Amino acid sequence: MQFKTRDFSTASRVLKIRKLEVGLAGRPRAEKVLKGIDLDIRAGETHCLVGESGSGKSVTSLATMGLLPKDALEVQGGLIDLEGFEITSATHAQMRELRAQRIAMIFQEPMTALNPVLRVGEQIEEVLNMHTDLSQAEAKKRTLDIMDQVHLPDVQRIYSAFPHQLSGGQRQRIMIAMALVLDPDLLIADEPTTALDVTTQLQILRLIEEMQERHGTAVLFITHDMGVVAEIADTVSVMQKGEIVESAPIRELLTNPQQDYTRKLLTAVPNLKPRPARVVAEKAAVLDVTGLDMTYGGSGWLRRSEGVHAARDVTFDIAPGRTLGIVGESGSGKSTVARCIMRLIDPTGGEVTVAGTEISRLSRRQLQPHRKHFQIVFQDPYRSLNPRWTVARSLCEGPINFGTPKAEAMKHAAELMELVHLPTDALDRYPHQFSGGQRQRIAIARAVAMKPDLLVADEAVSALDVSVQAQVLDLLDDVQERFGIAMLFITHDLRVAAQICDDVVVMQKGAVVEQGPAGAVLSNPRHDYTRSLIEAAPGRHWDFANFRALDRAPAAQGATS
Amino acid sequence: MFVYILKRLLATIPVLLIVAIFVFLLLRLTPGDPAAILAGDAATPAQLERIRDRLGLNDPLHIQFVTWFGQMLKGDLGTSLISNTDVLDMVRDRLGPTINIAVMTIIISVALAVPMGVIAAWRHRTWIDFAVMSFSVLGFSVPVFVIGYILIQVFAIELRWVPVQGYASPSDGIGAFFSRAILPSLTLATIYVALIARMTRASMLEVLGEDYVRTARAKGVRENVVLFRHALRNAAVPILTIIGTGFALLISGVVVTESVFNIPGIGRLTVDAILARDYPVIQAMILLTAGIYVMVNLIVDVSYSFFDPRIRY
Amino acid sequence: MTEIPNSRHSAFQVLTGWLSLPASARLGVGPAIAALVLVIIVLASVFAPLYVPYDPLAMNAMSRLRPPSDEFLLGTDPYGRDIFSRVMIGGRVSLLIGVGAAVVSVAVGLIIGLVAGFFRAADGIIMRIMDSLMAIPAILLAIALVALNGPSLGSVIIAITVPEVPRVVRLVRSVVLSAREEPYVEAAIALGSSMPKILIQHLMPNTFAPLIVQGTYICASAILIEAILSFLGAGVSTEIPTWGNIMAEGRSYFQIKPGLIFWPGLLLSLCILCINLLGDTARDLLDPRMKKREG
Amino acid sequence: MKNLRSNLPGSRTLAAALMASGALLAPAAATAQEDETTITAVMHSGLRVLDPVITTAHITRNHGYMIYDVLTAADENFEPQPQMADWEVSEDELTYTFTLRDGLMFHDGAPVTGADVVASLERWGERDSGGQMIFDVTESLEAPDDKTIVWTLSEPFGPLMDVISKQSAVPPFIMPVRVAETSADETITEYVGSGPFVFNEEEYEPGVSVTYEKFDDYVPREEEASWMAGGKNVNVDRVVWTTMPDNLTAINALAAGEIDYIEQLQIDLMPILESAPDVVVETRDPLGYVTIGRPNFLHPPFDNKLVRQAALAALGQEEMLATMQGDPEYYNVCGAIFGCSTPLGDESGSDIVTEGPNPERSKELLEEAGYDGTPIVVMAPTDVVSLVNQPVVAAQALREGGFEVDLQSMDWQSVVQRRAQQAPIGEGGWNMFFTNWMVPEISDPLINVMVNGRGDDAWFGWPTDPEIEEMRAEFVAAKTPEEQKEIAVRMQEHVMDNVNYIMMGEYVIPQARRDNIQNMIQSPVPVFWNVTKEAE
Repeated sequence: MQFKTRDFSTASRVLKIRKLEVGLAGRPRAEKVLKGIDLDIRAGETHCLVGESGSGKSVTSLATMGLLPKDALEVQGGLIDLEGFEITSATHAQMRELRAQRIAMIFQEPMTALNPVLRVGEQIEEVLNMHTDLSQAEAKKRTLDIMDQVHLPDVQRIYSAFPHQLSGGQRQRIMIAMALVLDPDLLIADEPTTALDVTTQLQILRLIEEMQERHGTAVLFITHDMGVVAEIADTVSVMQKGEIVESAPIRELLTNPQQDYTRKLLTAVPNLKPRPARVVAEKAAVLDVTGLDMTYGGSGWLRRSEGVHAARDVTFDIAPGRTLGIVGESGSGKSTVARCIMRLIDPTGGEVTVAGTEISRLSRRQLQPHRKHFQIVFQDPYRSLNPRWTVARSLCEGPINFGTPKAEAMKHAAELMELVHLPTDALDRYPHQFSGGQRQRIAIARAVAMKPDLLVADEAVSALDVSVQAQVLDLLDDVQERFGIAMLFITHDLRVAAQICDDVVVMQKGAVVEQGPAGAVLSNPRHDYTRSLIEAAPGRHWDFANFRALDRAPAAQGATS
Repeated sequence: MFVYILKRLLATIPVLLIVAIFVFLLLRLTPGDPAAILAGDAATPAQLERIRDRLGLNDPLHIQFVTWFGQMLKGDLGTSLISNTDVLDMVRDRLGPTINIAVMTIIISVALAVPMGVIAAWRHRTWIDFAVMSFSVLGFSVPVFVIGYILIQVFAIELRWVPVQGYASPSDGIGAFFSRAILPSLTLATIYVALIARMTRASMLEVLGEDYVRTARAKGVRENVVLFRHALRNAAVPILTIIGTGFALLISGVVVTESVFNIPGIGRLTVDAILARDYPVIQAMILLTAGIYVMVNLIVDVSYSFFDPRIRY
Repeated sequence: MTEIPNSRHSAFQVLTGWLSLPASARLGVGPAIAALVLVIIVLASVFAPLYVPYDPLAMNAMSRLRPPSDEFLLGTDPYGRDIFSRVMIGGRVSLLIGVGAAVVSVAVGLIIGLVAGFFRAADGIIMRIMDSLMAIPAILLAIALVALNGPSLGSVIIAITVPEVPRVVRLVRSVVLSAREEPYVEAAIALGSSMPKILIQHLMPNTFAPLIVQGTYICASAILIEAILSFLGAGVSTEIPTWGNIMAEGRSYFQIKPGLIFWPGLLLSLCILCINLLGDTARDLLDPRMKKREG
Repeated sequence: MKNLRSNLPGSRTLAAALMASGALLAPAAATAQEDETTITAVMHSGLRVLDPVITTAHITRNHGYMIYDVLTAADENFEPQPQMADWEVSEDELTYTFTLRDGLMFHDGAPVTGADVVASLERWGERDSGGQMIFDVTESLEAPDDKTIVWTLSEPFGPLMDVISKQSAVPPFIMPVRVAETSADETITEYVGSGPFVFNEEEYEPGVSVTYEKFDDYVPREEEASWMAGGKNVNVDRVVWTTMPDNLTAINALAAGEIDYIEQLQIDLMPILESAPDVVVETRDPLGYVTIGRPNFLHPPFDNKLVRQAALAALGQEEMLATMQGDPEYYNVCGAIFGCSTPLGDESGSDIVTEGPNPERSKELLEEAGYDGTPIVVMAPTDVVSLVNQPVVAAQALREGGFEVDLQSMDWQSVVQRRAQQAPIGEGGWNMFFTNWMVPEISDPLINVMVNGRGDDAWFGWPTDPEIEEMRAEFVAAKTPEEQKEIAVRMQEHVMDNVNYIMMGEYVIPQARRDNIQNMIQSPVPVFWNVTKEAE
């Protein structure tokens, strides 16, 4: 693994934050959101701010931009110095002048960060109109020029496109162009690649790097992903609960973390090394999917539409006690397959056999008795439990549907709580009283309460912080071992798949491009697409948990682009 | 786009058909006898019976419906049972005042309400916000006729700026039109302003919390540009929607306002027709207002795409 | 939030849980005042028969249109009836109409909306009918319905309710349609819960919060519509005083006896103002977007 | 704010489109020329029916007097006078010969001929109850030449001239023969008369406004105008009738000079006009109106005479009239079933109602009748201002008199429909309703429909009363006014005993005009001849 090792001690200091305190607006005595932060960034440097959700990294960036939501948060102490200019005491007009010219920002979600009703060219040009006296023609020329610099194709056409007509990567390029058009000294990038697929993420990271080199911009890069940090950072600050717990050059931090929290964080980061192969028991498959097809829409009235082929001829099976992962980027059809198997949608073709019963053609009524054999855990822990129901009621719903007496179901629910490491008195509480990870445990308990043969986990850990993610993955493993459940694990993250899956199916645009044992697929990908996925996985050469490079990095033989 | 509009137009057919059947049945079930109002107080039962025969009121219901509906498809709205005039002529005479007042109301309302709502949202939780919201809640809370009386008392009787009542069409002179249309329009506008200002504020509040507004501010865009160029256009769709659905409220208000200000519009025509059981007029008017309502909302829906390029039909 | 907060749940938490209120729901002074004023008006109206000095229907041709005095607190109307007694008693009926219309339209709309939201087959037909009802101006529909049933209290409530129902149906349907997509509903399907059970136990509670908000608005507008119906001569019988028909009867006297419009108008407007303010407060509290911002 | 405009193109286009369509639909401009005199009058109701024969509505009758003329008309002494024609009666009182005067012309320029008169009288005879009685005894009605009409009877009909000269309910207006040939059950569609004003069909908006123009070729009689008789001299160019649904609006418009005349002024609102110096409030029709209650003879309890008498005792005129009118100057306690100021008027036996209410007497009578407390259904219209009060006041009085009252509110249309229902109470029937008549409409036994006692053929309420029918026949046969009066007094006594209807008293409705509107003649019908309008 190659880390950046440039030395910036001689470069001029662009941003200096000292003892920055941010608290709830109008409530100076309440607990602070930022509790006295120090931060330095020098010209040309990429400084990564890393931490879990709620650690205060985004608040830091917004405070620097002077964009704290005015009803909610306010700076309550300390200073933010941008090349000698004190931001915390600047007027609105001064801040306006500063923005885009000296300090610029790109955001996580390029879809929502661009104004959907204005042409993207206009949105870039607006920066020029606001801050320069360029004529219309000059402004347009400059706009097209910067669009060219961020490697947008066919800039004349894209200039007059609306955001929704562009891909996620293109939108983020527009954001970058907009941020850099006036050549600011500091670029703040707040999770700029989190919403993108890995392959796009890689391109955007490369682009930021390229632009930074070309313009000599200092970059404050905010991310939760240690892999990304390893790829791009010169220096790193780790944040936890409004404080910076550790700050160091990248190599130092990854090899020799000083703080417990940093260690804990790093230990939880998954890597691409496949799990050790497990013994294959010779049992009949619990789930057998053959030739599954799913087409949405099609043949409208007055206007014929083609329909979207979300899944095409998908075939695989899972034996009891084993985990099969379906991996792919957004739009690959992986969730469609999961939903077809769960019969939340009705497949348009193929067969799905669960525990010996072909279910893809059963009516709702016919299907009902078979429901207990297969259960699902969803991605969003905040929406997968009925907010109006106590945990107990949620846990008992399934068993009661299948005739278990209420008292027995309650007793079983209590046992389940122990199984997922939650106190039994939590049964009487409502979901909003739990954290995301805890809710996901409850969702798992609810699924397990049915004693299913198959558990489908649809991006079940994607919304969780890495440390929590690791715990939940452990729990799933534990549950599987205890009950011998077959598990279908849907994820976009190869690293997570590597952690938990015995077998892997790689999907692209609704079709399976490669499938096989995890070890084989990840170490020896045969398909170009698989290979590009592996290649794009950030920090794939580093074994974060053990603070060293991976002994045998997953190969990307005959690497592509 | 064309296909969409065609589809929507076709979709209005069942709606209007249901309206037609519903109104027809409702009226025929309602007690009342147009023959009796036609003949007056001293008519004998035998005379009434003969008149009913003449008017076709003694035919079986389904025959009456088919006759009426068939005529209507041919563009014949029928003849008023009471005044024996062609309903289409009545509509032609009466629609102008109502539409002119309605359009003026919409213009006044939008011109007042949108800036009010934008500023209230911008100055969220300040006294300006409070003042705008109080005004709009108040606008909902006072009966239309009371507002009308107060305006007449102040502007027509005390100040004598405008006439007390009446209507003049724009072709009689713009001055005459405005001086008579301004009070009814203001009266109607109170509710409409309240409605649109609330929706503008709510929609703007939502939009102002969006990422792209933050992006615009991060670009150093001036606040008025943020509000009107970036935010308002994005907030437009719900505002347009409320203007469309609020149209129904406007029609209800028109009925009252036309009485208070003595405007010969379709609101009064319809109320009078209901009270006189003048079936062809009621049926035609309700179908007409329903049709206008549907059309206005179709126009509103189509206009979404002017504001939001994501909406394409 | 690794610790699980307080182990027992209070009634407030149950309520906030049910309505999905943010835990830190903050009420301002405005809503508190509104609630107070409303409670005073409601209590004064409900208990009016206990304290009003005259029978609100008792006419006396010899004491018509009296000015306010010790004998008649707010004067008398053209029938020589005591305005104060009529206004206070009238409030009862107006509030009853408001609450009645709100309850009936919400209840009917809820049932139809749930059916439309969950049964695809019924949805098309129901929504076409609802669209049609929406297209008929509410006032005209109400006048026609009153003409059909006569100006009794019940018939006026129905006349106000019918045009409101489609709006409630649309609301319920949209809530049901979006709640159907919630993972917890899909989880319930996966757990083998029957459709009626999902409909009633999972989906219906989602409609309560918006329906409470909608209900307050319907209540307010019903009181207003009753006044307008009375104004147009299609209101409740004059034997049952309401704020609306007191004003309607007094409208000709606006210039010589403003009290006939002023007092019922004031109470009516105050009442609607407070109901609307509380509705707005409830909406702000219950609006998930607001929650996001506050939370 | 500049941005706001450019950001809202859609709404601007929409508005412009609507504006354009609105302008297209605007009615043709009613531009009056400068030197014309126009009287704008607010009438008591909107004109919707243009056929004065098919309906008895007052506004339509008033319309009839504007554009049509009549053969003969009653003057202020109820005496028939020649209008379009002089007449002669044969010795045996079986032949009436009418001779049209010179210069009569329809608005389309055609002269009025005997044929027109005959056709018009025949159509009228099918609709009017008095006319029906005459035609029952008609041998022939012919026009031997253009100027002469001969009416031959099979037996003498004393009040014939009174009937055809009557000013109200349905007077026999003369129309061209082609119009008069329209069936009596169908409304006419051509509005051509020979009266002093021409109907402007262009500007007619049913229920809203109607415009009349002076008929330049009208030749008025030379006599002084007296009620409907005498010379109809038109001194203005145009008369516009409008309606205002809101009394207050009309009064404010009059005070502001936007209109010239209000036909019926709400008495309570007169104080508003006190501060308007150039407005005159006065009574134009001294006869005024009566308000009456009608019981339903078909069903209990009003099928019992004692119960009807109890109702008579329970009600008091003064209370009712005071509530309706307020100012005693504008009402008159009057127990005469034919009106107090008419030739046949007599108040015999009416003390019980004129001096009432007498709840004790009512209770006694109810006791005697064995009234079982079944609620009586009183129909109360909500949308006709002049009829709103009576049922409400009556309900209270009846309750005090021991009745149980079910006051059922409904719109006037529902009253109109329901009062025609003979069904029992539980099946859509009724017990009592109230209505108003102009005094000339009840002033004699042939005109007054409420003294018709022919059961199912009688007016709503359907009394079967052979005694009164006999008296009506005697009245027709009566030779002298004295004889007629004697019969009328007997009818009065009979009605007070049998309670065919309850006379609730007389009232007048004042009018208001700008003071530059002058020379209005006194009349029960608001006519616009003789009126002048000075420049203000």
